[in-house]
Amino acid sequence: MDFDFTEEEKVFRKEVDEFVREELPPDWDVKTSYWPAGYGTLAQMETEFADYASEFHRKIGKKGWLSCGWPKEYGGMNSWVKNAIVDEVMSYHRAPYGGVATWISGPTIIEVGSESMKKEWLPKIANGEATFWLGYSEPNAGSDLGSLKTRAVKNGDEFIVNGQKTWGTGAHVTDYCWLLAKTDPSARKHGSATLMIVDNKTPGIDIRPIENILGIHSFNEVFFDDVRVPEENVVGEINRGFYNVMLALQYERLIMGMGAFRRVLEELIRYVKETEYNGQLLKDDPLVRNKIASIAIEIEVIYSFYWRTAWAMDQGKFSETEASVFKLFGTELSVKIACTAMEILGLYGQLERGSKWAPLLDGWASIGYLDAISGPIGAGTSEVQRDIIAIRGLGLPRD
Amino acid sequence: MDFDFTEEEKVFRKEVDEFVREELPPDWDVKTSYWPAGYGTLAQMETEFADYASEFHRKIGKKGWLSCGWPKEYGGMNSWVKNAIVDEVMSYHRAPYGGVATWISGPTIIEVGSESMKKEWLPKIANGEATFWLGYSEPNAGSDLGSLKTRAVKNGDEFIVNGQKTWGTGAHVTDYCWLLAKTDPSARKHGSATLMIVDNKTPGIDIRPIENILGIHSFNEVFFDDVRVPEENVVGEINRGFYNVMLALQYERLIMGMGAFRRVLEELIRYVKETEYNGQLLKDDPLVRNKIASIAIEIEVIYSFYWRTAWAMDQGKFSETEASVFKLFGTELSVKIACTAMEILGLYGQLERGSKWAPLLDGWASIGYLDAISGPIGAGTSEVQRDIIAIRGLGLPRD
Amino acid sequence: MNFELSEEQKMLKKTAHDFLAKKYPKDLVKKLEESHKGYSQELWKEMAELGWMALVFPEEYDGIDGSFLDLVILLEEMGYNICPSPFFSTVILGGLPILMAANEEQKKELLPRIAMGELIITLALTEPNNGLEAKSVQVKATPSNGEYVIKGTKLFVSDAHVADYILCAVRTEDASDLERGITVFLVQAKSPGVQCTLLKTLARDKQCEVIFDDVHVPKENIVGTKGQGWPIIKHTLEKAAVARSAQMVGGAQAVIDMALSYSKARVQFDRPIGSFQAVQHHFTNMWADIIGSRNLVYKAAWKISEGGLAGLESAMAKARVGEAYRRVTILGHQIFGGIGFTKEHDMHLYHRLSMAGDLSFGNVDFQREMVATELGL
Amino acid sequence: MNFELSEEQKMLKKTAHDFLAKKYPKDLVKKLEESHKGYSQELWKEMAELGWMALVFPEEYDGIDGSFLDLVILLEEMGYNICPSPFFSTVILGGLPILMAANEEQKKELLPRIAMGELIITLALTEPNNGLEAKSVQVKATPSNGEYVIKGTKLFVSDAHVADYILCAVRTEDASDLERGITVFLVQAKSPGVQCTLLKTLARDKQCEVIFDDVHVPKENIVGTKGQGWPIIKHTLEKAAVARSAQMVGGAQAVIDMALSYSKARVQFDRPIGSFQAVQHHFTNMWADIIGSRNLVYKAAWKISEGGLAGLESAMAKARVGEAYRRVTILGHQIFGGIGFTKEHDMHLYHRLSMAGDLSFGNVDFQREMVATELGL
Repeated sequence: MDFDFTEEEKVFRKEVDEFVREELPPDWDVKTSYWPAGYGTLAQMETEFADYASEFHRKIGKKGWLSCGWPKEYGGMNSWVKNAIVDEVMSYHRAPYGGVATWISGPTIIEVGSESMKKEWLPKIANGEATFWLGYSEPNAGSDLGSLKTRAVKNGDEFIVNGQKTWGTGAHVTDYCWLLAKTDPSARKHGSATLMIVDNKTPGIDIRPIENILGIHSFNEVFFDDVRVPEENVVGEINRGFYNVMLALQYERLIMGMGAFRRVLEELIRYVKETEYNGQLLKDDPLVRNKIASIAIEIEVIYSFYWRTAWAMDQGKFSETEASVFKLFGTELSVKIACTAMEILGLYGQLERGSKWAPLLDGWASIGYLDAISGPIGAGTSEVQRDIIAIRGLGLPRD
Repeated sequence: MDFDFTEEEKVFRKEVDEFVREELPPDWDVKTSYWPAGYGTLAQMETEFADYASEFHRKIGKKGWLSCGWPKEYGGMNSWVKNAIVDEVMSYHRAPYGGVATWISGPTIIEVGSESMKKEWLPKIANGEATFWLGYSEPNAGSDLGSLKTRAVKNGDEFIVNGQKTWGTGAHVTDYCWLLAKTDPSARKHGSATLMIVDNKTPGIDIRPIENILGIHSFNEVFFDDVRVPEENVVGEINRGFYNVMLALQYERLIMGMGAFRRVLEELIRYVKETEYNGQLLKDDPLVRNKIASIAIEIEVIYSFYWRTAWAMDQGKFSETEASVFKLFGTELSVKIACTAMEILGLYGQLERGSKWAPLLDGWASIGYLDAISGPIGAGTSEVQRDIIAIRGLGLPRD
Repeated sequence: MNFELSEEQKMLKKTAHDFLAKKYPKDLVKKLEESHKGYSQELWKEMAELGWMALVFPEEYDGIDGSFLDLVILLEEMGYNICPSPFFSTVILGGLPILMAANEEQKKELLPRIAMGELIITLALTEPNNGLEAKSVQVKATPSNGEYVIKGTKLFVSDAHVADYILCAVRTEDASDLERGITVFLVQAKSPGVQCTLLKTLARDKQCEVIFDDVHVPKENIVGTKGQGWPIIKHTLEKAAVARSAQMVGGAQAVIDMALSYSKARVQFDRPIGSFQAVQHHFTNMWADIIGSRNLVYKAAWKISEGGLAGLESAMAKARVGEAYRRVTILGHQIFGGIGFTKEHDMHLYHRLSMAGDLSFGNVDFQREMVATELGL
Repeated sequence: MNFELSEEQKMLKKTAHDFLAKKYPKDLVKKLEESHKGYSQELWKEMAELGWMALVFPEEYDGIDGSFLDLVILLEEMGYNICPSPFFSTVILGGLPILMAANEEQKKELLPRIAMGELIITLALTEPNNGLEAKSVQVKATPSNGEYVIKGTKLFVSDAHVADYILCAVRTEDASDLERGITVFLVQAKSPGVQCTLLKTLARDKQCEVIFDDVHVPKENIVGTKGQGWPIIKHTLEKAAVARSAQMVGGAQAVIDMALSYSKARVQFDRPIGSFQAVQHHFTNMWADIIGSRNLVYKAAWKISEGGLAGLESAMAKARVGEAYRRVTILGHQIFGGIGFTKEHDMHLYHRLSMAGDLSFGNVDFQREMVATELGL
C-alpha cells in the first residue's frame, strides 16, 4: 500500500497549483462563489464568466490538463490520478474548469465512438474548444431516466429531434448538447435510446434560463423542435444509449469539485482562529473544536474514496459501488458542512456577500447553505444511490 | 390548553409516589436493573423477583391502581391519565409493576369480552391475581404477525392448540397466556385467528427459557402440544383475533416505562455534578452540557407524546399515529441516551454492577447499552412503525 | 390537562390561515422579501383591522386581551404562509417589553398606537461579536444634562429601517454583577445620530445595522428602572424565542404539506414517489419532528400565558425547533428534487427561514446551554 | 498510490482468517470471555508458531520483520472473528514501546521471548478519574536506595492478571511542563506490592485494577530515559489507537457479513427482509461506514509503517471507527431483531466490543479534540 503521490505526481500537482494561482485574476475569490458538491454556483456555468472560462479552458487544454485520464494515443496522459489532481486543485481555487466534455463525452467517445468521430471530436474537447451540456433529464424523467420522452426519428441521414430537456446545466454557455433521446419507442425501456451530439446553434433549439435558488442562472429548460442532427453525430450504437450512458458513470462520479472541501475546511479553521465571540476566540470553544474535527474527519474519508477511485480507474478496477458511496457521502457531507458553518458563524453566517459584517470569504457560508442541498438531489438522488449500492454492490434482492 | 395535572391528579400522583417509596425495599435499586424502553431488564419478569412482584401487584391492585383506566362499572377510575401517572411513577422507581394483563387483556375483555368473561376475569386482573404473557410472536412471525402458524382446532367445547410461540416475555412468572392462534387456516391472512386465554399450567405447555444478552431470563420459547383450552376462554369473536389485537394497541403503546427516562436523566445530571475528570467537574465541560441538554429536550418531547396520548384516550380521541411516534421516538431515544451516557462516563461506563469503580447506580449505563437495543426491535420494529405512520397517518400510497 | 385549542383559538387560526393564504400569495411574499421596505402598508392596515396587533394587549390599552398562547397560534400561521411584515418586531420585541416594564404614561402613549397598527417598534440588542447574555451588552449610554447619550453599534436589528421607535438595551453603569447596570431606552428612530443600514441576509428578513452616534435620549424615555433592564430583555428574549419557534413550526408544517401533495402526485419508476419506503420514512421523520416540536412550543407558550417562569420550556422549544425545521426543509428539498432548487419554487423560502429562524434569539447550541443551566448544570 | 494489499499481506489475511475461524468458534470465544484467564494457552502457542507475535519485530530479535501495516491486517482479522487473548497487550502495548525505547539489553532480553509467545506484557497508564494526557499521569515513583518505589492505582490495565511484566507510566519529577517528568518502568507482575483485580466489563475484555503498593523497581528497569517517558506513551497510544481501530473495522465487517446473509434468508411479509428499501438503506449506510473507516485506518497504519508522525491520521481513524462500529452494530441488531437480543446469538459480542473499542485509547470526543489540536486549533 502507498497512500502518497509519486514524485512525478507531486511535481505535477505543484505545477498545476502554481499555474492556477498565477492565472486566476486576483479578485477571483470575491467575484465567484463555490460550495463543495453544489451544482448552483459553478463559475463556468455563468454567462458573466463565459468568455473568461472559455479562454481559461483553452489554456488548460493546451497543457493537456483537460485530458490527463485519456489514453496516450488520443493525446492523454493515461492517468486518472492526474486528472483527479487537476480537478482537485482547480476546485480548490474555484477555477472555471471541467465539465461534461472532458469527463463524460471524451471518455465515452474513446470507448464507443467511431474512428472518424474520435478524430473529429477528441482534439476539440482536449483543447477546450468544444464544451458540452448534459441532455439527459426531462421534466418527468429525473431519477427515472427510463421514462424519457424526447424522440429522435431517423429521416434520411439525419435524426429529427423533438422534446424537452430540463436542468441543462450550462446549456447557455457551452457549445454542444450531449443528448440522450429515444430512437425506438417500441423497444423496452432501456433498449430504446441513443446518445448523440447536437450543436446548440442548430435551428429549433430554444434554451430558456432557469434561475436557481441562489439567483444564479446555471440551469436551463431546453426545447427541441424539429432539430436536425446529422447521423454521424450519433455516439456509439443506435439504441444503445442507456448502456453508453452507464459507461461514462465511472468518469462522471469523480466530478465533485473535491478541492472545495479542503478549501472550506481551511477557511473555517482560519475563521475560528481569528474570530472572537463574547471575548473568547472561537477556536477555544470545545464545541467548535469538536464540530470542526468531525468535519475534517469526514472530509478525509471522502478524499480517501476520491483517490482510491481515481487509482482504481487507472488500474482498470473501477468499482461503481465505491464511486456511488463517494457521491453519496460527498454530497451529504456538503450539507453537513454548510450547517456546521452556520452553527459556528451564528448570526454572521446569514449575511450575504458584500456586507461589511460578512465573514468567511464574504458570505460564503450563506451561499453554501443554499447550494449544498443541490448535491444530494442532482446526478442521482441519495435514495437512488443507496438503492444502487445495496442491490448492485451488496447483492441484496430487488423489491 | 392546559399542560398541568388537575389538583386531584397531583394529589393522586403524590400518593402513588409516596406509597412506592415506602413500599419498595431499601436495596431495590441495587438489586434490580431497568433501562427506559428496554425489554431485557424488567424486574417483574425475573424469577428471582416473582414472589415479591406478585405480592406488590396485589397491593397495588387493592388500591385500584392496576385498573385506573377502566370504566367505573368494571371497578376502574375511568382515567387513562391516572393509569399513565401510576405507570410513570412506578417505572421511575423501577417497581415490579404493570403488564399484559392490565394494559392489554383487561381493556380488550372490556371491549369485546362476553359478560361472563368480564365477571370472571376483570376482578382477578384488577386485583393483580391474574397475570398474563403475550402469545403473539412466533419464530417466523415477528414483524409479520399474519404469518403465524400456531393452530387452535375446535373439538367439542374445547380448542386444541398446537404450535410454538417465541419471546413470551415473562411466560415463566405469569399465570396465563394471552394467545393468538389460527382457527381458520382456509381464510385469508387476517380473518383467520382467535384470541384466547390459556392457563400456563395446562398439560402440553412447555416453557423453555431464553437468556437475553444481559444474561437475564426474561424471554421464553413456549411449545404447545395438544393443549386443551375451554371454549369459554375465547376472547371476543372467533376468527376476529387480528382485529381484537389491534383494539388493544392504544393501551399497549403507553407501556414504555416512561418514568425511567426521567430517572436516567436525573442520574446523569447527578453524576456530572459530582464527578471530576482531569481535575474538572464533568458538568463544566461544554460538550457534556450540550449532550445532556439534548437528551433532556428529547425526553421532554416524548413526555409530551405520553401525556397527550393518555389524555386523548380519556377523550376518546386516541391517535394511532401519534402513539406510534411515541413508541418510535421513545425506543430510539433510549439508544441515544445509552450512547450518550457511555460517552460521558467514558471508561467507567463499561463497568458492570458490583465494581467499586462503577458509577451511576452501580453499572447502570453498561446495562442500558445492552438493553436499549431491544426497544426499536420489540413490539413492532422502528421500520414497521415508520411505515405505519407514513401510510396510515400521512396517507402515503402503499408500495 | 387539555391539549386542544379552544373554539376561539381554532377560529383565530382559521381566520389567520385563510387571510394570509388569500392576501399573501407567494409571489407577493417574494416581492416583499426583495423590496427595501419589506412589507405592504396596505396589508399592515388590514392586519390591524383584524385586531392582530391588538391581540395580546389588555383592553385598557385598546387591546383585545388575548393570551400569549393566542399570539403563538397566530404566529404559527404567519410562519405557515410566510407573512413579511414588522409584526414580530412591533408586537413581540416592542410591545411586550413595554407592556411588561414601561410606566403607565408610556403604556398609554404607545400601546394603543401599537394595537391600532400605527406604530412600528423594534429592539436593538445584539452587538458585534457578542451574544445574548447580559455581559454581551456593552454599548454605553452616558448621562449628560438630564439626558443620556448612546454611542455604539447594534446589529441584526429587525425592521429598524421602517421603525418609529427602537428599544435599545445599553449599559449605563459598570457593575461587577453584569446583569446589573443595563438600561432599556425608547429611542425615536428618526433621532439625530441614528444611522440605519439594511443588511442583506439569507432570508431577506430586514435586519439592520444600527449605529448610534451620540444619540441623545431624554431620561423620561427609560423603560422600567435605570440599571435594571436585564430582566426585561431576558423575558423578552424568552417570549421571542417561543414566538419565533411558533413561526418555525408553522413553516415546517407548510413544507411537509407541500411535499406530501407533491409526493403523491409525482411519478417516477411508474409509481408515485410517496410509495417508496425511503420517502415514506423521510415523511415519518419530518412529521414526528414537527409534532414533537409543536408540543414543546405550545407548552412554553402556555407556561408564559399562565404567567410562570418559562426559561427551561422556552429554551427547550427553541432548541428543538431549530433542529427540526432545518431537518424538515432539507428533507423537503430531498423530496422535491431539482424543481425545489429553482427560484420559482417556494421551497427555498422556507429553507432560508429555517436557518434564519434557528439563528435568531439564540441557536440550537445556545439554547442547549440555557437548558443545561436551567437543569442546574 | 497503491491501495491494494501485497500478495504477502493477502496471504497473511487469509491464513489469519481461516485459522481464527477454525480455532476460535464463537462458543469458545464466549467461554473464554466468561473465563477468568480469558485466553487459551494452547491456542496462544499455536498463534506463536504462526509467527504472529513475531510479526512486527526485527529479525535480530527473532522477529520476522513485518510492518505495522501487516500487524494491522492481522488485527483486523482478530476483530472479525474475535480472538480473546493477550495478543494486543503483549505486542502493541508491551512489545512496541520496548522496541521503540528500551535499551539493547532489555530488547535482547524481552523481544525474542515476546516473539516466541513466552511472555505476556501490558501497559499500566490510566488512573482513576483521569484521561490520557501527560497531566493525567500522577502516580509517583520515588527513588530509594538505587531503586524506585511506585505507589498508586492504575485502572483498565488489560490482561494484567495474566501478565509477566507490566510497563508502568509514572511521574518521577514534578516539572512545570507536564510532558516532562514521566518515566516508564518495567515491573515484574509478581513483584511484592502489586495487587491485581479483574474488573467486570461490558465486553469481558480482561481489564484490571492494578494497585502498586510500594512496589520496588530497580532503576535498570527504566525503559528509555528517566523523565522522558511521555513520547514513548504518546506514540504507543497512537499505535494502539490504530491497532484497536483495525480490530474494530474487522468486527464491523463481521457484523455486516452476518446481517447480509440473514437478511437474504429471513422472510417476512412474503419477501426476504433484505428486499425492503429501508433495510437496504441500512446496509448501504453500514457498508459505507465500514469502507470509509477502513480507508482511514489503513492510511494511519501506512503512515506509521513509513515511520512518519501519524498523530492526525491516528486520531481521525480512531474517532471515525468509534462512531462507525457503534452505528454498524446498532443497525445490525435492528436487522436481526429479537434473535440478536439473545445470549445464544453472536451479535451481542460485537455490540459489546464496539463500545469497549470506542472507549479504549480515547473515545470519539477525545480523538476529535486531538484532531482539532493537530489541525492547529
